[in-house]
Amino acid sequence: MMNIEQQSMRGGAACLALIRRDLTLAFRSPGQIINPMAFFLMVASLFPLGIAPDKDVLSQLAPGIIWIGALLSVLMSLDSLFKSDQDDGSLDQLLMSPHPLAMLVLAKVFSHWLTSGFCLTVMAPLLAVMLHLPGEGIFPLALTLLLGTPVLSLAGAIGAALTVRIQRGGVLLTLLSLPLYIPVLIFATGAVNAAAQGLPWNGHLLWLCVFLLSGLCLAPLAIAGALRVVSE
Amino acid sequence: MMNIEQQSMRGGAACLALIRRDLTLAFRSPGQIINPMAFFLMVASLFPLGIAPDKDVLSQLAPGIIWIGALLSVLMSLDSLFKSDQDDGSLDQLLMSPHPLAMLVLAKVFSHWLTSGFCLTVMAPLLAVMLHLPGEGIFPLALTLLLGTPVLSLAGAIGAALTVRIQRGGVLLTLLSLPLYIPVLIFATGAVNAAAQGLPWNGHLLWLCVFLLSGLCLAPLAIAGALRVVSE
Amino acid sequence: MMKWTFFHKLGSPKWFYDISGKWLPWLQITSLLSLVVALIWGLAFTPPDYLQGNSYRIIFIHVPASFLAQAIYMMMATAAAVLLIWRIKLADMALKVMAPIGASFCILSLATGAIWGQPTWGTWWVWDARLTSMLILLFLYIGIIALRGAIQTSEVAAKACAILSLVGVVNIPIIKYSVNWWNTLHQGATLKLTEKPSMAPEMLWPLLLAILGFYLFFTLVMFLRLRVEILSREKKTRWVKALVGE
Amino acid sequence: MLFHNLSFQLSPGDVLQIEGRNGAGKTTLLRIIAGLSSHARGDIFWNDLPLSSVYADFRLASFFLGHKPGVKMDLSPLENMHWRLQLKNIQPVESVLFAALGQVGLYGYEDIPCSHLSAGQLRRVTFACLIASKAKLWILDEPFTAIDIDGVAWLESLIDEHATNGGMVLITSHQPLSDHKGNLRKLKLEDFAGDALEVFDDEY
Amino acid sequence: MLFHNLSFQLSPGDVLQIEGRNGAGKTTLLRIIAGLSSHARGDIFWNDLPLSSVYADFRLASFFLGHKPGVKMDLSPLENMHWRLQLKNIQPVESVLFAALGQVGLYGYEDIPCSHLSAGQLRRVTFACLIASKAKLWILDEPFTAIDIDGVAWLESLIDEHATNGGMVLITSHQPLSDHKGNLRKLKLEDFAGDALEVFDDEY
Ligand code: HEM
Ligand SMILES: Nc1ncnc2c1ncn2[C@@H]1O[C@H](COP(=O)(O)OP(=O)(O)OP(=O)(O)O)[C@@H](O)[C@H]1O
Ligand SMILES: Nc1ncnc2c1ncn2[C@@H]1O[C@H](COP(=O)(O)OP(=O)(O)OP(=O)(O)O)[C@@H](O)[C@H]1O
Ligand SMILES: [Mg+2]
Ligand SMILES: [Mg+2]
Repeated sequence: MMNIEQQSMRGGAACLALIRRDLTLAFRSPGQIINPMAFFLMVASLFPLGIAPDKDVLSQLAPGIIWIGALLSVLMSLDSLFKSDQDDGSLDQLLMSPHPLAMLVLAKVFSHWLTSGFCLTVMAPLLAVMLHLPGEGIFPLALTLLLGTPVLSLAGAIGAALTVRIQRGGVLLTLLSLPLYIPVLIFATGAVNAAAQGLPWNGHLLWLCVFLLSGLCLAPLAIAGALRVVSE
Repeated sequence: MMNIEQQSMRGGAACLALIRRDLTLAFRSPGQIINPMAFFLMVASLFPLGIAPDKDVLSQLAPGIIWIGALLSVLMSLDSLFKSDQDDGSLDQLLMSPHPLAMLVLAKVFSHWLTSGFCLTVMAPLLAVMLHLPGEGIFPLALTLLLGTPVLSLAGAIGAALTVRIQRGGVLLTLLSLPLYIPVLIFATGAVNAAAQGLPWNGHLLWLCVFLLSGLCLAPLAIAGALRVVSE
Repeated sequence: MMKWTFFHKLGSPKWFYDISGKWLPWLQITSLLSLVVALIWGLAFTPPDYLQGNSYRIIFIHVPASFLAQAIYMMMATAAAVLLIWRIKLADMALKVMAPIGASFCILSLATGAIWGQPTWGTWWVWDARLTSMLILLFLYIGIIALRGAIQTSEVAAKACAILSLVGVVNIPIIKYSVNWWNTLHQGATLKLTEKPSMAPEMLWPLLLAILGFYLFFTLVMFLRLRVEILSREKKTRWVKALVGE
Repeated sequence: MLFHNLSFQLSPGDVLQIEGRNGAGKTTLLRIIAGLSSHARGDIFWNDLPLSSVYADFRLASFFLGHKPGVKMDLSPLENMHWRLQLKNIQPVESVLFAALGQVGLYGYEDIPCSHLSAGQLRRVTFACLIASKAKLWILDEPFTAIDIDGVAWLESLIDEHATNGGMVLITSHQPLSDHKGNLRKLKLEDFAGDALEVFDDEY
Repeated sequence: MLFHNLSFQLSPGDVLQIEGRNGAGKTTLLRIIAGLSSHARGDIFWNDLPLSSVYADFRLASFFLGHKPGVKMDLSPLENMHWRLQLKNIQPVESVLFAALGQVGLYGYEDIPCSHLSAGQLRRVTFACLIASKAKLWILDEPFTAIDIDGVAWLESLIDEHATNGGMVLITSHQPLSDHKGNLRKLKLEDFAGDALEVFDDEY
């Protein structure tokens, strides 16, 4: 106790260092950043191939395809969020840090979002054009992605933390995260569809904001708890 | 030289042992088997959620959705095909085996297919019914999956071998495998769509057979070569 | 015996550096000349198409770029085979420098095709077989470039890329014949070696010249890049030091 | 039950070596002490307070080195030290980092990705973190793994020095530790052994 | 260039210990000899034939133990031995496997998943494979890692015995090997050293 009060705790600096580390890692093995984007692009370009390439049908399906692509690619990239740290022993160091774990974890999730969800958001308009989404739908699509993908990262990180010690936890992660993802998917595609048809869509958007805020408050605690529990 | 001729080489036994090992591992951490299936199911059930749940539209999209789901889930499970062996040093033992590497690798790909592609094939009719695929399409769908998923495993394994030493090779694997996957996807969905519309579909099927045969002959060599090269 | 000395000569970076140095001026002149003549001829002096009006003139860029994008891939595959069989270092250098050039032509083909599609098909992009397979070819190029970037040890990267290039060859026939297999919007082949072209000769000749010009231009760029690559890889050898010291 | 009736106390200047054959539970014990594993029964105190109430304080003052080095393979030794120290609430100073890296024999390797280092060099990166962390309690699980002979001698003197400066060291090692200053104590886990296989009987 | 002008010959009954400080290139050398890494220049012969032409024969007669144990964590020691031996063209016989496991001190752990074993026990599983493999050439990269004192003595006698039975051993270790039978030779990598950091100059 005394020790802590003597030394001022530099929690913010630790978070920044963690974010810097994760971003450096991401840039150094650029696969990590391109991965979700390529997957996203892939899902979006596979669909027209597998399905009849009809412009009208495609433009109706576009919001769904794009959002499902984003959801899947975030989910895929989540698997290694804590596992890579666990494999090389860094997770032990994270757990041994005097700073609040929830804060550190939030930093990790933030850099994960920057390298996945944020990039997807930036890329989405391109895909929207490729899939013939009507012009009115493009801004709402980007906005829902901007609000929705952090929720995906936060919620998925809980699953990632719970499955960090499990050899091939991919499926469990999927199963655990999915129930939290489906509401986001429904509201987001609802908003885009409404906007594309010229209907009001701020109701849907409000819900996404609510999800985001509650995720920001609660998820870090859950993630930190899960990590402590699971590390035996 | 002399030594080999003295001792009869039990290459078949080695392959069987490898298949048994991989299947045992799969059953012991069942995630590995359930993972692709759950992902498959997920993709198939997210679509009706993200897209307008209209029965007619859905039945048109069904072959595409199912095949894309299968493709993605095989792709996802491929990442760990050689990487798990690399991480614990088993890959070195594989490379140090006196048996032909191409044969051993084929055994590994076979057990991968059994735990992914084959399970997906078995599951596909269920999804087909869920997505309202017309009855005439179900048998062709299963058949194309039966012929097509081994090609996915074989072609993807080349990418998996090339990226085995790369930290987060997931994206590269995707990028490398995709060009080889798309022809399979196009012919397979073509066959199912043709069958669902009552048109002849054996031409497409023949192409899938050609892919499968050439994959069986060439891919093991490419995989073995890639493993040897990449292990420096 | 004869054959072997020939190969070793070809494989020697120094030999190639010297020879290509002599070719460079010729390449520069011929490629520039043929490109300029073909483009001016094609863009200004050929009559407008009776169906498409003037928009078809992009053909003089689109078709050569498309041809080259595929041809470069085949050259890369050849280089890959040479590398794997004879372990010739020069083949790897060629493999390395050709990939980005091929990707550029691929992007050029896609871009010009998209621009052309707007007036003729009324859309930038359709998911038809030829277009998609061209996109896949771009993925292949990017995959090869990325694989090389991802593997640190250069010898390993070289062989890995060679294997990948060889495996990817299966896609070339698919691009080539996709138009015949699927009924698509995109035009079938009009330029065939076996048949008489169905194109009007006043369009055909500038097109052929443009294709030639693009090939020469590609050779020029490749030689330039290859020479730089040779210098950077052989920077420790005596002849490069002597060359730089000059 | 791996061990029972085990109890010990560590004061400044102490080096406690935990001994035991393979599978005796040394790693398990160290992880329990570091708060990384939950223990079935028993209490741990830090400055006379139950550990669970002063975790942050304890973590600030201790350094854990496990079987895995805790080093990111794609980062350079210098970058790795940066984040490790920041997590330990220490502002990294370039000169200190360089000094530490020089001390562990990684001079010249500061900016080379750790994936290019050998097994021993990788562990030396962790020792550089250890030196720069200025922690009071060192928890070292087989620190001599993959370290060459000169390195072992150097590490022993480092531990000695830390102890004489009032630090505490909890160490497991199969190699005998040379004890120059007389502050080495040993704890034989065999003396408190339960039955290791019993652990599994409980589960199956 | 890690080393140059390095050359040695191994005959039946030889134990060659490769010595060098951390990062000297011991692991690299062993991997090159095992055919797992490609070497820049130089030749390796097996039975007087160039290695590249008799790889299958060489692999049949040699056993490689690297830094990683090559053991599947989800399988039991027994199951792991099964596949390892089959890959080495040996038909596993239950009694032989049990004997080998008993010899390495894993009696009672035959059917426990390897993920529940300690670091040392995990490496002992590999030794059981080594014993049962009946290979002629052993290539051991720091085999004493994580092995307790009794284990080290046992392993040394095992190596001695293998050499006296006409086997060959190529070993790296930072611990001095005790040489009972007089068939131990040493190779100091430092004597052939190139500049390790030069490797990186080429790349960057
Ligand atoms: C992004 C869109 C497009 C792509 C990726 C594309 C791709 C290609 C490719 C790869 C070729 C070479 C064919 C071969 O090697 O046989 C080609 C040739 C050709 N393209 Fe396109 N194309 C696109 C759009 C268009 C459009 C909109 C038109 C005009 C209607 C067009 C007209 C042609 C013609 C006339 C040829 C020459 C065919 C021949 O003589 O073989 N393309 N294109
Ligand atoms: N995850 C686990 N689940 C169940 N039991 C385990 C687990 N990890 C280790 N054990 C068992 O606990 C015992 C002690 O393991 P521990 O790793 O603490 O040994 P150790 O003393 O560190 O041995 P070593 O010297 O080999 O490192 C072993 O018998 C092992 O079988
Ligand atoms: N993948 C790699 N790429 C480039 N250089 C490497 C790579 N792996 C190792 N090195 C370098 O090669 C040298 C020798 O490494 P090696 O692993 O052979 O050492 P070692 O003698 O086994 O050391 P240790 O005793 O620490 O295990 C080191 O200087 C290291 O930096
Ligand atoms: Mg231990
Ligand atoms: Mg080593």
